[in-house]
Amino acid sequence: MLREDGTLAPEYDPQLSTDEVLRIYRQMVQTRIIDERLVTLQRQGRIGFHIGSLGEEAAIIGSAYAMREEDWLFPCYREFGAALLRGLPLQRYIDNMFGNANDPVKGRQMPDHYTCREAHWGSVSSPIGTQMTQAVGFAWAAKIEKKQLATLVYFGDGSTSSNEFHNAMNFAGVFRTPCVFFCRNNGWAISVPVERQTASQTFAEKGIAYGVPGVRVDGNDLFAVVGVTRRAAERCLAGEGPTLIEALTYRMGGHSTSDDPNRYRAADEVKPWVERDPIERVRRYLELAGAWDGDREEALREAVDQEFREAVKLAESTPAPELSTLFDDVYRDLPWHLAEQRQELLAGPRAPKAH
Amino acid sequence: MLREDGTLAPEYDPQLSTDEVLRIYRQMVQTRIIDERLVTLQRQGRIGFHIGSLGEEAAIIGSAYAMREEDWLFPCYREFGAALLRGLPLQRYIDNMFGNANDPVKGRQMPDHYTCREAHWGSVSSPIGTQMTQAVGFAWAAKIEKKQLATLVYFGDGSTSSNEFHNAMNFAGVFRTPCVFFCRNNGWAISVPVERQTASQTFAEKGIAYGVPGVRVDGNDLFAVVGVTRRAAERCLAGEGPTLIEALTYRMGGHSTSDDPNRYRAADEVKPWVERDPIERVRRYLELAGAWDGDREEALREAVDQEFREAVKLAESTPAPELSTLFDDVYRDLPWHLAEQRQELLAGPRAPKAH
Amino acid sequence: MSQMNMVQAINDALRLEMQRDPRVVILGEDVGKVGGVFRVTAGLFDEFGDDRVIDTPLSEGGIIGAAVGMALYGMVPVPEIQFSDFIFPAYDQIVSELAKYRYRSGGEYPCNMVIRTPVGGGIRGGHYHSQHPESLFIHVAGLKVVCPSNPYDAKGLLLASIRDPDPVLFFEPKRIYRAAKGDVPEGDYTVPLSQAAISREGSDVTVLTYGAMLYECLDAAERVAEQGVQAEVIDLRTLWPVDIDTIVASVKKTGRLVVVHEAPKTGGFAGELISLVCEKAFYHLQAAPVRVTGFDTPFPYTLEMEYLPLSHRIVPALLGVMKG
Amino acid sequence: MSQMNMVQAINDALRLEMQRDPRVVILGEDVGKVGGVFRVTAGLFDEFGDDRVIDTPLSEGGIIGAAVGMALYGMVPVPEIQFSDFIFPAYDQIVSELAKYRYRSGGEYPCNMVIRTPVGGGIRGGHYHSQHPESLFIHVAGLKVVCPSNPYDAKGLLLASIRDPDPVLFFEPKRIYRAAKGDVPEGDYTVPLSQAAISREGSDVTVLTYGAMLYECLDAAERVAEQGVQAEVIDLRTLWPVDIDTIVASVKKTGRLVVVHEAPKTGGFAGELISLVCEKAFYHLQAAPVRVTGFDTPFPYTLEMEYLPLSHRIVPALLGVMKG
Ligand SMILES: Cc1ncc(C[n+]2csc(CCOP(=O)(O)OP(=O)(O)O)c2C)c(N)n1
Ligand SMILES: Cc1ncc(C[n+]2csc(CCOP(=O)(O)OP(=O)(O)O)c2C)c(N)n1
Ligand SMILES: [Mg+2]
Ligand SMILES: [Mg+2]
Repeated sequence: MLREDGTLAPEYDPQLSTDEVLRIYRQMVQTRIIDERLVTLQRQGRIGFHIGSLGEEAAIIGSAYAMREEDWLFPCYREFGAALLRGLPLQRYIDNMFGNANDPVKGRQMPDHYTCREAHWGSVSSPIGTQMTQAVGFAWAAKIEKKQLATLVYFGDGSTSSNEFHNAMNFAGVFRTPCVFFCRNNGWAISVPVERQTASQTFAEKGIAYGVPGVRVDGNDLFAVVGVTRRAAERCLAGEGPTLIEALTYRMGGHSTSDDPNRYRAADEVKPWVERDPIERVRRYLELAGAWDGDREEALREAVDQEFREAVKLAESTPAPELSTLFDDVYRDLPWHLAEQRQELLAGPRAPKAH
Repeated sequence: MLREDGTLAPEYDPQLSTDEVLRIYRQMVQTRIIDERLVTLQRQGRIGFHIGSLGEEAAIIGSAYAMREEDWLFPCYREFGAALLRGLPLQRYIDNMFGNANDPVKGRQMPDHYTCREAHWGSVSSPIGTQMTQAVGFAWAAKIEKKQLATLVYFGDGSTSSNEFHNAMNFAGVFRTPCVFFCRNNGWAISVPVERQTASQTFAEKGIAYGVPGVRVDGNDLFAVVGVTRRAAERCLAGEGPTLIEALTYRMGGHSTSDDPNRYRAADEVKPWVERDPIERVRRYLELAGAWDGDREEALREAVDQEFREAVKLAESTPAPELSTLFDDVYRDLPWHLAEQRQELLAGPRAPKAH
Repeated sequence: MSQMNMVQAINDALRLEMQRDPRVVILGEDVGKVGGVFRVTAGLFDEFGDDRVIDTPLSEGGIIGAAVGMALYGMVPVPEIQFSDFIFPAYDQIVSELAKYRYRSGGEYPCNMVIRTPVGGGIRGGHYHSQHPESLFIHVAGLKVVCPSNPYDAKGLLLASIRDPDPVLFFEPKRIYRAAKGDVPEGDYTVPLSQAAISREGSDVTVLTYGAMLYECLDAAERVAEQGVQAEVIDLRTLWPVDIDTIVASVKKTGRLVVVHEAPKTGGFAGELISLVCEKAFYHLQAAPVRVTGFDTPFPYTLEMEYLPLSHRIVPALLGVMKG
Repeated sequence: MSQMNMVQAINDALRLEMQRDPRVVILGEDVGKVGGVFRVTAGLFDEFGDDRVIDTPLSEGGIIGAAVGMALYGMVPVPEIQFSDFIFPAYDQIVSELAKYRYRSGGEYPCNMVIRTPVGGGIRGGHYHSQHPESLFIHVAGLKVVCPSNPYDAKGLLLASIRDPDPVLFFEPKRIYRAAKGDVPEGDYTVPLSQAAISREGSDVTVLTYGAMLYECLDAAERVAEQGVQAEVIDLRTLWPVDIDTIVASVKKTGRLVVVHEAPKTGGFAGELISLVCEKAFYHLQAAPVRVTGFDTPFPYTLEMEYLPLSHRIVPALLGVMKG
């Protein structure tokens, strides 16, 4: 749909205004810059971990953009750009990266494991796939309560091998739940390539096993992603049930800051994807439309950088969560055994700081 | 393939000799009679449970017949007829129904949960689906060790919803393991009809999601079942990988002796299937071929009955397993804690007999 | 008041709560039209329809995963697992997700739901229709675990569990589904969680138990009473968070402790209870605490009555602990 | 002899056993080309090829289910679960199948296999890269559970586990994967299962522990020694079946017991150990046995060092139990 030279194939145009494209573009650029900065922070030992979205920004942010504000999104772990677009405050995201006292998740989870109910955004979890079945239940509840609501769920190609994909797709098919399964096929599950993940021709065709229509889209084509996701969301609202979208993209970086992809893939495998860079494609489009230029790019980058630096500064100077918060939220009310354990911890000596 | 009037559609003929058909037919009849008798024993309180195969005999016994002696079969729980065909001694089966001291499973499992390694037959388990993934691992091991071996695994339509189906099919597809997935689509999973199980059009097409060829066969047509299963086994041996077979049949009885199907399905739903009775069809074929008649039928039934009665008599008069066997086979060698527990049990008072 | 068995009492609780709270939905295998393989949900499909009493595909992981999603939305799902032996395909969703949701989201995503499932042996079920897996859930922070022993408690505890803001595993002892009968009030009432019941008072030894084994303990208590030993039998009702005060008060009174449960001994809940008593009342113990439990083998078929910790095995334990 | 860390020692054991026994295969996520996310299987793919060191699709249930099938065939699979936190999608295959296969088949189908998986906290892993789930397996009859604390034991115990005829869960404490170093013999040797090691002798109090917490216990022991308390620290090495004789002999000598583990307290292995000691040496106990464990919350991130039962929390427990 969006050609590599930045021109638009007319027939599937999702009719995004230039302002809309600008908004998405800004989000994509912000996401890319934050990704780079967070890797640096991790290398400096200032944060413990980051899992990025390098190369997948069109798939992630375009799909989120296609959903209405009242719709719900269930994240995998690589979609902070979509969360920011949906309204997750940057400060909140960065506080999570530092696990500090302001982190609403109270420093309990690893970096990139945040939550944002007000943005209609689920809770990032590590175990692969669990969010899929939950998203189906969520969409199903909305359907039972006759609410006009679509629910989108993110997952990777590797996640299609999990129990959860099977359960989620099967329940969605049988109960025609209004949900969009958004598969980021980025070619890899850590070191395992897609050929080792499945013998099916495509991930989209897995829908056949569940009576769920599947569609494959160029995940580096922002317009195609928005168009296809919108259509799937409309099907949800029209009572036509779920759709499986396979967005073909590429994980241009390592799996996370803990991973070194040179161990298992040749550098030149990445090259063709550099040419398909989703951000470059949108920038060329905007430039052709006369809506973007080098100055604006520079100003954007500076603004993003500035905002990021301030957020980091605040987050880094914020102390760790209070000791006693360790025992909150296990249950709504503190039971006797946790009251005792809290008392024991607070009254006892403090742990050595170093890891 | 086998028309309802007993004539054979020539084009897919598996070339069974009359002797072969006679052997299978005898097994089908024996299976049907034992099924009926076991239900009676259960109603009389003499055994605790039975799960039968009424109406599914062609699918079950035909598929087992199609496999070579050296091949392996992993059972679900409804295939005792296939086990008998493979060489499970009737007495051993009946001993298991009574859970007595002669039961090689030592009275540890419910009736119909037997094992028979010498017949290249797995171990019946209750948890749905687990045997599928194991069968894939078994077939895979044979492949790694370069043995010419095919492995067949039985499961029901309901079992396709389990985690295990997904894992088994996916691993089989990726590693091209030499196994035959034999799905008995008998229309029901206890009270849940197939429409509630999946939104896919057929179970066979679920293979697409895994790059595994799927084929649908009339499961009440013995010849078709043998032909299709043989072809799948040949593919295994030729290194062409797994096949998913959907055998369309019908569970003419309750799910088990614990179930009353009148609670959830209309009696007249069963009627058309009575006309498609797989045993009747083979009998008509044999009669047309001049290889069967009323006298032979009566003699067969009498022989089966006689053998069954004797097996039951012996099984029923065999005592329960020794108390100390309770602690064997948890591990190969008895660890200290089980030695202590055994000592405690043997030295203590005996339990009341009644349930 | 009317006489009910456990099945009827649980059914009554479900019906009442579904009438009262439109957010309550039931889902599971065979729970709809046929009303459950134990008939616990009988009649609810007809009364509330397919949107609220839902027959699902055969996947416990799907049932619990979808129920968690419903709970995140704000519904109150009460999924049924047909036998607790079949809960393990859903174990990941329970342990990794359901139990941790409130905590990991800083309170943004609590899950109000109750997983109902039959437990226990003595019904000729063999390995896979007899297990009592409570300790595999008690160890997991964030879950509550309940196990009633009679119809009154079953109804009251289930209503309390459904209204409880935290996820509850509700284990129904299937051996006494029909055998345990009693008066049950017709309308609404709850039995609060985390409160044990003293089923029999006694001064000599404390017996902790729950579910179907309560009756075995009571029987054993009567038998040893003939020999002058007065056992105090405590029905824990809620296993976690357990009613520690009642336990400790009793042990301080009796100075002796026997714990009885069907589950295998090693790593079973009895070990936890004994350790708690050691922490809180060690110097009151006049004898070594004793466990009477299932053995450390898979649950057997033919010899199941020898496996279970029935009265005939509890009696010697009670007499033994008195000599300690 | 050469200096190795835990990762190298385990790698060495795997290589040796694969050379010795052609039935041994490794399968799991990222175990092949990349050699495991902790590099424990590094180099094995190159040496033994894709048929014996197998990168699988992302499904723990598939990995363990297929491995069970391989074991039934007669191979000896050594599957890896990338983090023990991700073992739960395979829990059904482990608990319902692997653990019960020998028993339910009357001995016809034993499963000789070892599941290797990293456990434990202190590596900034949060909820899902830090858990220590041993008690969820110790409760399941038919499984053996091992947890080494140093390179020598890691190699010797892994070789013993692979050769053991029963299924073994082999838990590798990831916090000391590289930190624990020591001399490791080059060739073949085994450390027998079910034998504990007395890591430090002492006369005043018995400390039971395993894995990474051993070093915390040893540190605490040194610290209390300055105050005249001599702690005997026992590294259990095999958690189940545990070496009961060594435990009981030590407690009979010292009269005091402290159990230390990372896993949450409630329903953790400490409860089992205390109950066992109560059963076998109650009248030797001079003080209430004490648990120093992880708290009953999900495993935290920022505050993980406060969560873990490190030396600073063990010291007061040791001093406390001496006053008892
Ligand atoms: C149940 C489970 N098993 C293993 C892991 C470890 N793990 C984390 S991400 C990952 C690969 C996921 O690949 P994919 O689904 O393609 O997503 P991507 O990372 O490529 O976006 C693995 C194996 C996990 N988090 N959960
Ligand atoms: C994991 C699990 N969940 C539930 C059950 C209870 N159960 C036993 S058989 C059955 C239905 C199986 O249906 P299907 O796979 O179609 O096989 P069929 O009985 O029709 O041959 C159910 C739900 C079980 N045995 N295991
Ligand atoms: Mg991927
Ligand atoms: Mg069926």
